[in-house]
Amino acid sequence: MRYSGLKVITEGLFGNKGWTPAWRDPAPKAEYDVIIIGGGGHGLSTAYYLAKNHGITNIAVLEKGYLGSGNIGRNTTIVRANYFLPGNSEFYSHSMKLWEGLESDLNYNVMHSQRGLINLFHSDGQRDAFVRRGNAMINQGDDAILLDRDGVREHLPYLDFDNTRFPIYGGLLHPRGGSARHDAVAWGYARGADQRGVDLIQNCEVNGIDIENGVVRGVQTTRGAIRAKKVGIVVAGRSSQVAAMAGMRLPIESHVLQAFVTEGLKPVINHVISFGMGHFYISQSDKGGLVFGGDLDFYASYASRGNLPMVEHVMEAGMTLMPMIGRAKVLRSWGGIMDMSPDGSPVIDKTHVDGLFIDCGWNYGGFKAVPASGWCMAHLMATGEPHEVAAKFRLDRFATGHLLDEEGTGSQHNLH
Amino acid sequence: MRVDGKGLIDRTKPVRFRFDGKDYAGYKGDTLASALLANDVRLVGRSFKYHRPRGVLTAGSEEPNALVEVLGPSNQTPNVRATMQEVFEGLVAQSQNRLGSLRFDLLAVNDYVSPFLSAGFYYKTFMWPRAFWEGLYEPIIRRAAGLGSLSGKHDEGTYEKAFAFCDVLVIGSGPAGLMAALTAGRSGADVILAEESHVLGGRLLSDGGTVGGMAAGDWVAQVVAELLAMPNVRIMARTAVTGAYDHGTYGALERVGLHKPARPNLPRECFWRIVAKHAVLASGALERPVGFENNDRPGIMMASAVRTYLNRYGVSPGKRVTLFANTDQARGVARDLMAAGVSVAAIIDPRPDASAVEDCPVHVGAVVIGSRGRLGLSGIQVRKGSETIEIETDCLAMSGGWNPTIHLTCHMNGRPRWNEDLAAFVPMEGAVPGLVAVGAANGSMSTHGALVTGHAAALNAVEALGRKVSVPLPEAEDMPYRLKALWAVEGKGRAWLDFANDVTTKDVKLAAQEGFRSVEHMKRYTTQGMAPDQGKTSNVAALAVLADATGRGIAETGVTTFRPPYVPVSIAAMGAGGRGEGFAPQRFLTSDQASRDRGAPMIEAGLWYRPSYFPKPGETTWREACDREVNMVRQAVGVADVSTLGKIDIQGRDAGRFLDFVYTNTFSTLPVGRVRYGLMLREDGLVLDDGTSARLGENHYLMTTTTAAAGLVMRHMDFVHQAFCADWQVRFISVTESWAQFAVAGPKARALVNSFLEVPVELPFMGVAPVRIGGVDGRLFRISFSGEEGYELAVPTRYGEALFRDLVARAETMGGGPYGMEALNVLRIEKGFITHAEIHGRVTAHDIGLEKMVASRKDCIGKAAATRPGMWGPEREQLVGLRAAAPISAGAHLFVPGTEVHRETDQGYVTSVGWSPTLGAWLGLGFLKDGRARLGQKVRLVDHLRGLDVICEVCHPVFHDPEGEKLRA
Amino acid sequence: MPELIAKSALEGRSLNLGGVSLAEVDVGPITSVAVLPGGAKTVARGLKALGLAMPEPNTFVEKKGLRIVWTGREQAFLIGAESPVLEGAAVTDQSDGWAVLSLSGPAAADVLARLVPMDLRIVACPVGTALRSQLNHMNAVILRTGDYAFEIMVFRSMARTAWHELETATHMVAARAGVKI
Amino acid sequence: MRLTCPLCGDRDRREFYYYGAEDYLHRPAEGAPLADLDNYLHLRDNPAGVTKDLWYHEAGCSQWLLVTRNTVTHEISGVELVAGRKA
Repeated sequence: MRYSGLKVITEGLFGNKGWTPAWRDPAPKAEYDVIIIGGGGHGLSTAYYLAKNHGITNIAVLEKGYLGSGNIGRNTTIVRANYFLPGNSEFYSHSMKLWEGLESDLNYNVMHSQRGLINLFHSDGQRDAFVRRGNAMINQGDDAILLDRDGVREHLPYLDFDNTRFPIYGGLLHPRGGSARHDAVAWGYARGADQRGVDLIQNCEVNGIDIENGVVRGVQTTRGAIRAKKVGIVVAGRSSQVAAMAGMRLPIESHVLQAFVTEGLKPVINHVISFGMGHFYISQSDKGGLVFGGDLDFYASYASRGNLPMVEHVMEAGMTLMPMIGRAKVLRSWGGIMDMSPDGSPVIDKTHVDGLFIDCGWNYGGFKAVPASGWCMAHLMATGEPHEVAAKFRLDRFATGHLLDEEGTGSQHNLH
Repeated sequence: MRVDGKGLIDRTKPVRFRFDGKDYAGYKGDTLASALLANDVRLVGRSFKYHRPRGVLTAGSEEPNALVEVLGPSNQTPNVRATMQEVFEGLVAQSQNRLGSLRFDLLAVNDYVSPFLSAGFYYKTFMWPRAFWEGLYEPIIRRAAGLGSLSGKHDEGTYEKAFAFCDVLVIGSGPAGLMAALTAGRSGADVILAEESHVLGGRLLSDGGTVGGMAAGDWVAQVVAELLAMPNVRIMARTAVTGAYDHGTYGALERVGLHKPARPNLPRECFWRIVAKHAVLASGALERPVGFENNDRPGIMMASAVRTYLNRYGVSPGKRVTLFANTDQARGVARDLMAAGVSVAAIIDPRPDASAVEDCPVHVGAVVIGSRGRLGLSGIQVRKGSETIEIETDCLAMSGGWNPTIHLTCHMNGRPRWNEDLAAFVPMEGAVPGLVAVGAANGSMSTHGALVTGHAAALNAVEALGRKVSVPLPEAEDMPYRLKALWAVEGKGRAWLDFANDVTTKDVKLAAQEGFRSVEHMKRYTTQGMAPDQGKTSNVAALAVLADATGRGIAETGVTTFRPPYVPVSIAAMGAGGRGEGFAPQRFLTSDQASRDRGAPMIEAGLWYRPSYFPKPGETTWREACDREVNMVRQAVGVADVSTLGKIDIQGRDAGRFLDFVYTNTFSTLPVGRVRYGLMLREDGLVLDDGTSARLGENHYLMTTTTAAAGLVMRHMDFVHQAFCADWQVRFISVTESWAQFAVAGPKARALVNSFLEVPVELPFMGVAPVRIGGVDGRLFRISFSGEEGYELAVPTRYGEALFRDLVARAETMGGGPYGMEALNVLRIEKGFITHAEIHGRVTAHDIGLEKMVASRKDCIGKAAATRPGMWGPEREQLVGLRAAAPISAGAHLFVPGTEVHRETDQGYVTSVGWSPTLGAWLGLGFLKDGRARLGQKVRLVDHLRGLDVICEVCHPVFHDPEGEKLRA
Repeated sequence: MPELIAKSALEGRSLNLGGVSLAEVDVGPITSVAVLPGGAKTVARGLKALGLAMPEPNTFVEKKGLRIVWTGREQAFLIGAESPVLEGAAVTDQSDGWAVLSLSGPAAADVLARLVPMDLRIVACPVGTALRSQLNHMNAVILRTGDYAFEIMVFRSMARTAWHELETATHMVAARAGVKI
Repeated sequence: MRLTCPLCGDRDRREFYYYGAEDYLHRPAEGAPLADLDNYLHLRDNPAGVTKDLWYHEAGCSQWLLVTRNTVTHEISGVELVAGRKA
């Protein structure tokens, strides 16, 4: 059924009895052409684009919990294309273009709004690094504007320009940066894939990958064995566990990243703002909560929860940057499982097993990558060749030294 | 209305406060909610989506409705629970989330179009035309959304954070908590008793009854008095324990000054980090509403809240009260009201076998099916069998039973267990190591049950601490908790679950209908439990309705995840100390004041402050000062404070061998009295840092690192030492802070330096020697970052300021003077020296032309990784110099002249630039694909952000004195 | 060449408020003694001459105005007098690297509870304790020198921040004491 | 979160710096194949369960610690000095 304002009116007049399920809840068949392990943002978008771009619809997406129960279910919802290294900049630029057509493509309001993202800098050195980034964005065909101190003050008058430890020198404005409603992205892609015949199988945990002489045959699950010619591992924080089922050891370390939301407030913050001197970024959701986060807790963890030292650091960063949020109260804090890679960039590649593909290493930037990751993983699984915008996301690049290290902090997984 | 002879308030201390522009009076000990109810004010807010009228529902922090803005001289706090805000003289509060007045909220129109605003409607519309989302729909939604408002001004309040440690942390001071604290306290253990409210006693203050043969209130007072007298017990009132974290760490928020006018230095709030060996959760239980059509009108309240307002605050929320409850315990509310002379219209009990002993109408096996009164309850409809009864009433006290307050036990992914008898979720034992739930929080609903379990938990903790104690158990009521679960009364109208976010039972069923069958899907699709109260009173009923709609049991449906904080915590409290300059320590040079005296702007360099330039009268731009300072160093002599560079003192027979292992080049062969430039890699083969190391003695080196990497290098060296060569004869320690060090550079540098030495010394380039300066032992290095003949003079830090002032004064007599970071930067660019602008973490020795420094015959950190194929070859960008007549900029990208400017044609980028008065040209350092093979070529520098498009000449990075004659003069 | 005048980090600043006194202290020379592998015996002999020995972790010992403070694995700070040459150890002058503040009074432990993630009450932190921990965001060595007295060693360049943190906490503790919550 | 440093005792996590997994202790010998280097720097077991990783007591005794820890429950079952372990 097609969603529209008119439909909301007509259904409303008849007690909303007419709405059909957004996706079926089928039992798994014995065999599919393609199995996607992981019903999160990237898994669902991969299935959607396999069906939409490549006409492959005999697909099962296997999700151990409920659809969108992982990182797409809880993140700070930032959508940006402000990467500067070749290999990253074209990928995120492509993702941004897909975001900009997503509502009409999915016929689902993911509430993507581009209210502008501002990266603040606090020294000449930081400014030059952001200028390099901004120029790379423009060279990629995207948008970047250099703001001086007064330019920042025009956009963000409530920041503390007078009494702060690291004075604001200026900011890099990425006008097309913004945010989106994270659950709606998962549900939009799920509905789109389901409508094209993809089976979304919830409460179905994969606990084995069947391989015969180097070729993938299917998977073992808590709801029985399922055969397939091609299998995609798209499980973010759990990548190491699932890859181990195929005898693979990944360059991944899973870390907890905390994020916070305040009680609902009347609009005070219209942009996405990123503080340069202490990892801190914030935006305000349409419902009125300030959604913000900061650094990892920095120790490997699958606990989906963090500890107080980093909570306090994030709050202190908020208070030194924008003390006006002091009386806003944190309503809820949560933690996700970030699949950190040794250069901070992802992996979308084949594996040593024929027919087995892997999409992982999204660190804490996976949300904005959902559309392009699905697009490129679908292209790779359908054609066997990497999509040009994701060609550098090779699994072996760490061994060969072709790194994509935006932070420049080297092979330590938790520094990206 | 106020009821005489009841309540724990202080009727001798009236308190004036203002709400929505109107003045009222309450008493000390009142909350804003109790004081408003005493003044018959029932309408206090508006719901989030349909802006339905909202009144006080509860008497605690679980309140979903009575959220107000408290205005202060320096800040405004939104979403304050009126049920927790104590009144004080001059308190000013106002209702929030309304367009117009509270009584005439224009946004209430949403309620009339609610069929079109059902759960998740916004996912299905607002998609056409595309520009309208950001242009029209979203702005309207954002303005209508949100609840309270921030003032937008900087929060000037005072806040603090603190640490506390104890053997036993008792959370909650009801019967279970007091018993646990008393037992642990008497054992001599180190106890903290935290109580969220401003008075101790919990529900004993509301339910009355007797404990240990005396009135409950008297027993509370007696226990509290004993606890106060124990030196080993700390009582923390107004302190909510907000989160359980690893290894016995708890977060807690203390309201220190929020209940009194602002006072200098008195914190408004304190965020505590409490470390407890054992913790006893005595947080009681939260009463839950019953769903029926229009069950959300102001005047419809929780039964226990009505009893609390009567017995703790001497207030009856209504003149003619009706009770609708499915437990025997709730009958006490009606009895207390009648005893206080308040008219009870009826008791409605859905249990067919319920008793009917009270002397007021009791309708057994009956349910409330509707209510009247737009801005406040005026009447209800009751269905008993086929009969419908109308009842005039202005206050309905309702109870659907109790949910144990298990939140803290679920903060570490522990899932609670469904208890069918209690029709409630109870904690899973051991879900949080060291935390034991007792009393109603664990499903022991009677006072006796609370005392027994509180006592038992404390005994376990005391024994685990190796102590002994015996504390007799006072007797108390042990009424069985017999209830018939009633989540929502059947009916076609809208029955409200989440009063704050306007979620009805219909919305939950719609979620199930549309495939959102998981409890997490339902929560997100309907926003059930996502309001400020986090569904404390409504989540269980909502998942019961979902369970029914999806044909599953409640246990199978399960709960959503409980997350800290238990109650919301202000960012100012958790961020205390971060405001302004408190965010990070400040590190000052000894020359700081002297530089500021000369008008030098001080700029941040890591945590340090360093002078940018030293303006002379008549100079208006930093460039004028910078050019002058560069010329001054090239032509006379300049003095700069370089104390911020990291200095590490390394001693032992294996000191040289250790340096060979961390540096690419060799130091074990460095003669005593000499200095050598070193390149340090990370283990992944990329450059970590560079700097000079001096050999002061046979087994004594002094390493210098960059300012930025000082801490990084120290930590890296500790790892290499302890992981790979712990048994070597080498120890090292930072001496960065022990020495003040000043660069003296320029043709007259030697003369200036010698004038300070008691015995002038002839140092070769890259030499070091101990010297005596003004009666003090110092060190003299002959090293140069400017390319001129240069020295660095080091004295113990206590003499730094004196030496700097003397050096500068004397330099000025020789046509020289101080120079700042800007000039230092130009000088080093002219000389092609790199900083972290160049070694930015993605750069190899090969990239910066120093591959020859990687000694072949020894291993070192990073050597192997640097041989990986991707780390070599023409594809990589190499360090080059850039020279142009017109201004150029750092961060610009480089292209072949005439080619189109796009990512695919990008040839590199610029890292440092400066106008060189020495060469009369703009100079830059940058990285260019296969750069060293392209010296002499032209390259197009494009900076879109600054509008620059300049043709530059690619040249060798060392522009000035490439042969280094000046250095070695 | 005239004498170079010495200046301490806080130029002898002091504060008295709410029964708490805070002051910069001149503790004299500070020398780091780090035992090289196998050097323990020779170092012990060297220290014996001063009537001292390498301290146990988290402790300091004071004899005739000379104090030896545990500061790490087989490492200690000799404070109060110039260090003799000590075979078997790396000996490094640290005198100018540290600023030392004394904090005393009944509420001293409460003040530090705002800044140090440690239990500094007398039972958990008796006289003679030496803790390497944090004073808010900076590293510090905290010595329990008396029933109601501490000495706090911080990096000299951060002395002003240390002073500001301690002064602010002292004001807040005093403000709390002045009012019945 | 708290760690018990073998020298300094029980301390809040904020005093420590986290580097990564124990793999960083097994540095390949000079001349080892690049695959060993890939294992040393990048590939990780990354278990959801008990692991051993490297912490530095930055605000305390500056010792590197090998911590045996559960990445799901955060329970810590062992802490030893890196410098103290047998080579």
